[in-house]
Amino acid sequence: MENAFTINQLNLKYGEKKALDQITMDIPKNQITALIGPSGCGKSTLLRTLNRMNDLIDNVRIDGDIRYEEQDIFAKEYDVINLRTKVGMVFQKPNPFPMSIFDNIAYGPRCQGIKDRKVLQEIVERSLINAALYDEVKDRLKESAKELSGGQQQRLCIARAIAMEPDVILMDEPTSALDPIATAKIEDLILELKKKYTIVIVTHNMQQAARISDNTAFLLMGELIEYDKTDIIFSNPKETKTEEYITGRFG
Amino acid sequence: MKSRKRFITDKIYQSLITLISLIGLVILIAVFVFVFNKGSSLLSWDLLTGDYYSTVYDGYYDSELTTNLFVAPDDLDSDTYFSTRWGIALKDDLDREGHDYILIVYVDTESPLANLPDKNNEGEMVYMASGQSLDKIIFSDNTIMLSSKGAEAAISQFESATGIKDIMFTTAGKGIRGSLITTMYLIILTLIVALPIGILTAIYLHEFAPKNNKLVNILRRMVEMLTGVPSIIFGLLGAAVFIPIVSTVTGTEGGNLISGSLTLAVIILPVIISSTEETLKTIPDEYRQASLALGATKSQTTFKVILKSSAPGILSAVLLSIGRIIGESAALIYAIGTSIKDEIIVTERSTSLAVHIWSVMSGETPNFELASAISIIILLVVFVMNLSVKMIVKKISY
Amino acid sequence: MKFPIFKIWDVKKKNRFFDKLTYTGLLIPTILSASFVVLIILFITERGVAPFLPSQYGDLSVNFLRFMTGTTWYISPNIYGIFFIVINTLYVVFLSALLAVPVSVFTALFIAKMTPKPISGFFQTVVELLAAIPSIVFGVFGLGVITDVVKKIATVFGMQTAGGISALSTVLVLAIMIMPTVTLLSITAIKAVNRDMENNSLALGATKIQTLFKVTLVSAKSGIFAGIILGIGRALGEATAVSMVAGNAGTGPDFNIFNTTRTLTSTMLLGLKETTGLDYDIRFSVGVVLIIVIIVTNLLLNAAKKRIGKFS
Amino acid sequence: MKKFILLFSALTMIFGLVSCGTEDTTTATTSSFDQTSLIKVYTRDTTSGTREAFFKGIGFSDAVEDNALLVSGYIEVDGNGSMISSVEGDEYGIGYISLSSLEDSGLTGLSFEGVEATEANVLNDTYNLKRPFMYMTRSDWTGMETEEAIVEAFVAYMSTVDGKATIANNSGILETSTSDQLWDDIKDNYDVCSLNNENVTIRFGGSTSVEKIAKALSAEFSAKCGNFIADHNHTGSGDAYKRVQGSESDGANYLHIGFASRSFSTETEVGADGTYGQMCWDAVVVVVNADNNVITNITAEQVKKIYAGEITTWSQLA
Repeated sequence: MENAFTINQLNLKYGEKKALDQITMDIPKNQITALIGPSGCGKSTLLRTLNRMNDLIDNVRIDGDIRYEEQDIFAKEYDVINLRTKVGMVFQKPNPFPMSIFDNIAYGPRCQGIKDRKVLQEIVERSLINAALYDEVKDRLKESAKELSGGQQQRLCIARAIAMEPDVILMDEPTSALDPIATAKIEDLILELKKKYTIVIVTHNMQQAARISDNTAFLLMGELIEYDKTDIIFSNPKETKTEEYITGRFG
Repeated sequence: MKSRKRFITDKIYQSLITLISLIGLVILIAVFVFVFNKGSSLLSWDLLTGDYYSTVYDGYYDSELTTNLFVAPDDLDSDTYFSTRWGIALKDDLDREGHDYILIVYVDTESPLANLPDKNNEGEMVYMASGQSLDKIIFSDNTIMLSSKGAEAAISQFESATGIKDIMFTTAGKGIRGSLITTMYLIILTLIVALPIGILTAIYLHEFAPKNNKLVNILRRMVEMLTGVPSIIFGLLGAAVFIPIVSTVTGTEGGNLISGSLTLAVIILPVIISSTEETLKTIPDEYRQASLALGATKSQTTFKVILKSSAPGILSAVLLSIGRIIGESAALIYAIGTSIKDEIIVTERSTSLAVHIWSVMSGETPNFELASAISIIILLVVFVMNLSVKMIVKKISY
Repeated sequence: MKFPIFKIWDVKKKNRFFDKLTYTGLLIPTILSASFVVLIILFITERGVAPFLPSQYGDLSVNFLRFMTGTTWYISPNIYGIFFIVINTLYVVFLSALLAVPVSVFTALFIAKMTPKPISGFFQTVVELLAAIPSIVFGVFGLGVITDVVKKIATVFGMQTAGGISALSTVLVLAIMIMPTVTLLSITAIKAVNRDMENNSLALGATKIQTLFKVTLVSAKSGIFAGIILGIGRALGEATAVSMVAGNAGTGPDFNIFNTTRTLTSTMLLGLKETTGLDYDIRFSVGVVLIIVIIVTNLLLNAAKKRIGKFS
Repeated sequence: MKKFILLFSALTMIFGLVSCGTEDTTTATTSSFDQTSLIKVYTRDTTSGTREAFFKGIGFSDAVEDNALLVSGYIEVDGNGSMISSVEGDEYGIGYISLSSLEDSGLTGLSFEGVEATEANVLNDTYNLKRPFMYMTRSDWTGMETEEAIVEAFVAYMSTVDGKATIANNSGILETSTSDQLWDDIKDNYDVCSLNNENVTIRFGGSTSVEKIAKALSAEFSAKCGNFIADHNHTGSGDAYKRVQGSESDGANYLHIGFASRSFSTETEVGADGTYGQMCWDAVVVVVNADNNVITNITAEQVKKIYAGEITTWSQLA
């Protein structure tokens, strides 16, 4: 099986505070990998390291390496913009730009210099269809994205991410701000997307991890405690800490 | 017992504070009452659109006067005098700067004065009409009518006159159109200069500048220092730097619209920078992250997402700046000068509404009416600008 | 299945180039904005020094020592002594602060603590609008209303004024003009006071007014003082309105509030007809002195503020 | 209830303030004039041309620019109009106004050194509280031939019936005679006025006191002389000679014609022959309240002593 990411001995510090400690793991292609753990365990940090969004924070020090498609993403000559076009991201809170639905999705391609209205139209439609949102919004593409419901906004953000034709989509607790019905829709969508994309998802919701992911990694205090097939983690974890967490004894 | 005393002192203090805080309201209303009281009678469309300098008309009348007697219109006031021979009604009045003059109240359409041959351009005509001012007449017997002798004397001279060698009358003048246009030019030119510089500076300081960098901190401090500089000092800057620069480039002399706008641009720069930066602060980081995660570069993120979202803040900066520009006087007295003009050329002298007030107030007899009329305009603009900014700020909620 | 791959490489190069360009491009306006302070100091000083140089004005040139210590100022025959003007300016500004500060602090208390939302909102708007009234309008108001009031006050005290044009009128106009500044900053300072502290005081049996004066104001005093410093800075630099009501006193210092006075700013504006010559350039010297007075006052007041802050 | 009280107190304060501003200052005058009362001295501010003429006329030139020399408790007013209303409302007041506004003022104009203030007495040189309004043109016209011709015509216009009427209309005092010519009679001598002069700027300047007359003259003469542009920059009598023929005549502020509200100095402001002359006279008259029955005549020495504070009560003049 091919890997999308190979993470090796990754350490990350915010100033003096250690956030990730000696993480080593592989993230396989075209599968869903879930990162779970209590708040502050470093799972979001790990996710954001994968497309180098942590660059935006001051005082971050990273050592160890992450290879994406065999290339070291921390290498000096490595093009971070290129990385981010390949590795898309969906955030915890739906965050559409204050523009129309169309402009939101066309934003990424436009930044890459696509100006042809027809091409853009096609990209927007395809992305919306792939994000299972097209039928709901096809008549109001010119309206503000802010007027959509929370679940729709999140699917719009997913559509915006897949408009870039990424290989990987990182999802940072994408359903934590949504109601159960909207959550179910997003989960269906994620399972659908798995066919084309590698997905890494951070989630607080263990049922969600169990339902949708192929692999699950359990992090605690910046350390990777256990990483295995999802059914193994949830049915027969090797570590007691994992078991305690999964059975709800702490966290 | 003690608690009762405390209760009373409490009440006294409370009413004292309430009373004192009314002072602000009282002053605001007093300013309004005063300005409207003095100026509203003068405020009219004519004032806004009229020339400051009067046009002088110079005519004569050497034909036979018909013996027909004109009939005075019914609606003349008691202090208006009518000439039945010439069909004209006159009245003593004060002009917009408070000087005596003879106002032409009515000219009969059949009156010979309504249609006079132009004294200086053969074949052309000059037309006397109501609203003009009558200055001087030399009748055919070389008697002279002077406006300083008043309307009643003028009419009695008219009644005995048979012809006119020279009659001079003028349009009302003292209008503020020129200063109004100058002010608009100033607003536009100033914003054209200051907006890009201010917005870009704010963007650099908030989005791009490395944090905790000494040089950046110094730059920031220098920009902030501009806020504490009094406007008259900016005027000196205009006089010492901008006027010479513009003069060298355009070959003109003295203050002009460009030097004025450049000076104003420096004055409003801190307003624009701080207002833009304030909005940039309110824009959630999620926008920046979402855009970067989509592979946009930092400049794409800034100009396509951030700048768009900060439009309301920039709009309030623009509105506040307009208020500031229209009310600025001390700096402009130096940077553009006090000469009132009708024809506005950007490289020449002219003056803004606020400085127009300064001009009419610093003469030998201050003219409260005109000053108040202009003040009404300025106050209205400033207040509308400030209140809209308040509304915009209320509306921004991310 | 996937869309045609974008011609990513070209665009990338372009994007990166523009990104670099933006970084440097944004530095230029920033440096420009920052440079104006330097320009002001440099060029105004250059012009302001000229009147003292015999090389520029020959026999007319002004003796610097006399300029700094002089107690008379005439445009003709070129007697320029700025000492009394500085004293008059500080005196007038001090008095106006004395008037404005209590009014501002009380108004701020009223708005921030003593009224329900709609009324306090209304009063805050009133104060903000007062702050927005341009100086020239206050000048017209001052000359039309305040001088009349002052004339009457003078009669009550058996004094005469030059038609109301006097130091007192100047003080009143300045007080009105700095009142909004001090009020608005005081409101911010008072609103920032920790509510628990006030509730504690109330719980200990203090009345609301006692709490306001003994707890709220004491905790907010540093912020209020910052407002006062800003207000005094404004007052020192205020020009148009002041020149309209200050009069044109040629000698001083004069501490009688019913006499005419002369401030630094009124000196710079009054009788301004020329744009060349000694009488024009000397106004730049006054400008330099004004800048120095403002900076020194600011430094002193800030030092005072630090001492006040220490005990809170 | 509380709101009503608030509103009410606000309104009373406002009306208090506004009524203060507009209330008439006139106090009811009683018929008996108390001679032992102090004289209330009114003066114009130091920038006033009338003040300059007054103090120079009474031989108190030092006081033109220096209020410190005046009696303590003097009152400064800012215009002819406010001088009139001040002395009108103060029965023990004394002031000075321009002769042209005496007639309508309701004040008593005092004779000066025994001579009544009339236009005739100004012109026959017996009334001495007066000053001449002078003009001076350039002597060096190199490179400005059109301007020279227009200014020459302008000077001629000032002594025509037309020009004199305008000067008189703006309160200049001058003698008219039946031999004065109309502009119509002489305009053929000035060819330049039949041309279109819309692009020619004539620069006027000098005394601010003469500004009103000069502007009135230039405005109407422009209509009669090809619509030249009149640029007025009046900065004081001292600049008239300086900018026309003196040290600044080639500088940026040069003038084509300058005006002075006093005679040119025979030592420092000597213009070339034929380049200067007098336009008219201006007279100042000392005024007292109409109820004042103490004096009708005053001497220069008395006025000076009053303004210097050496004479302080009306009885000292009786």
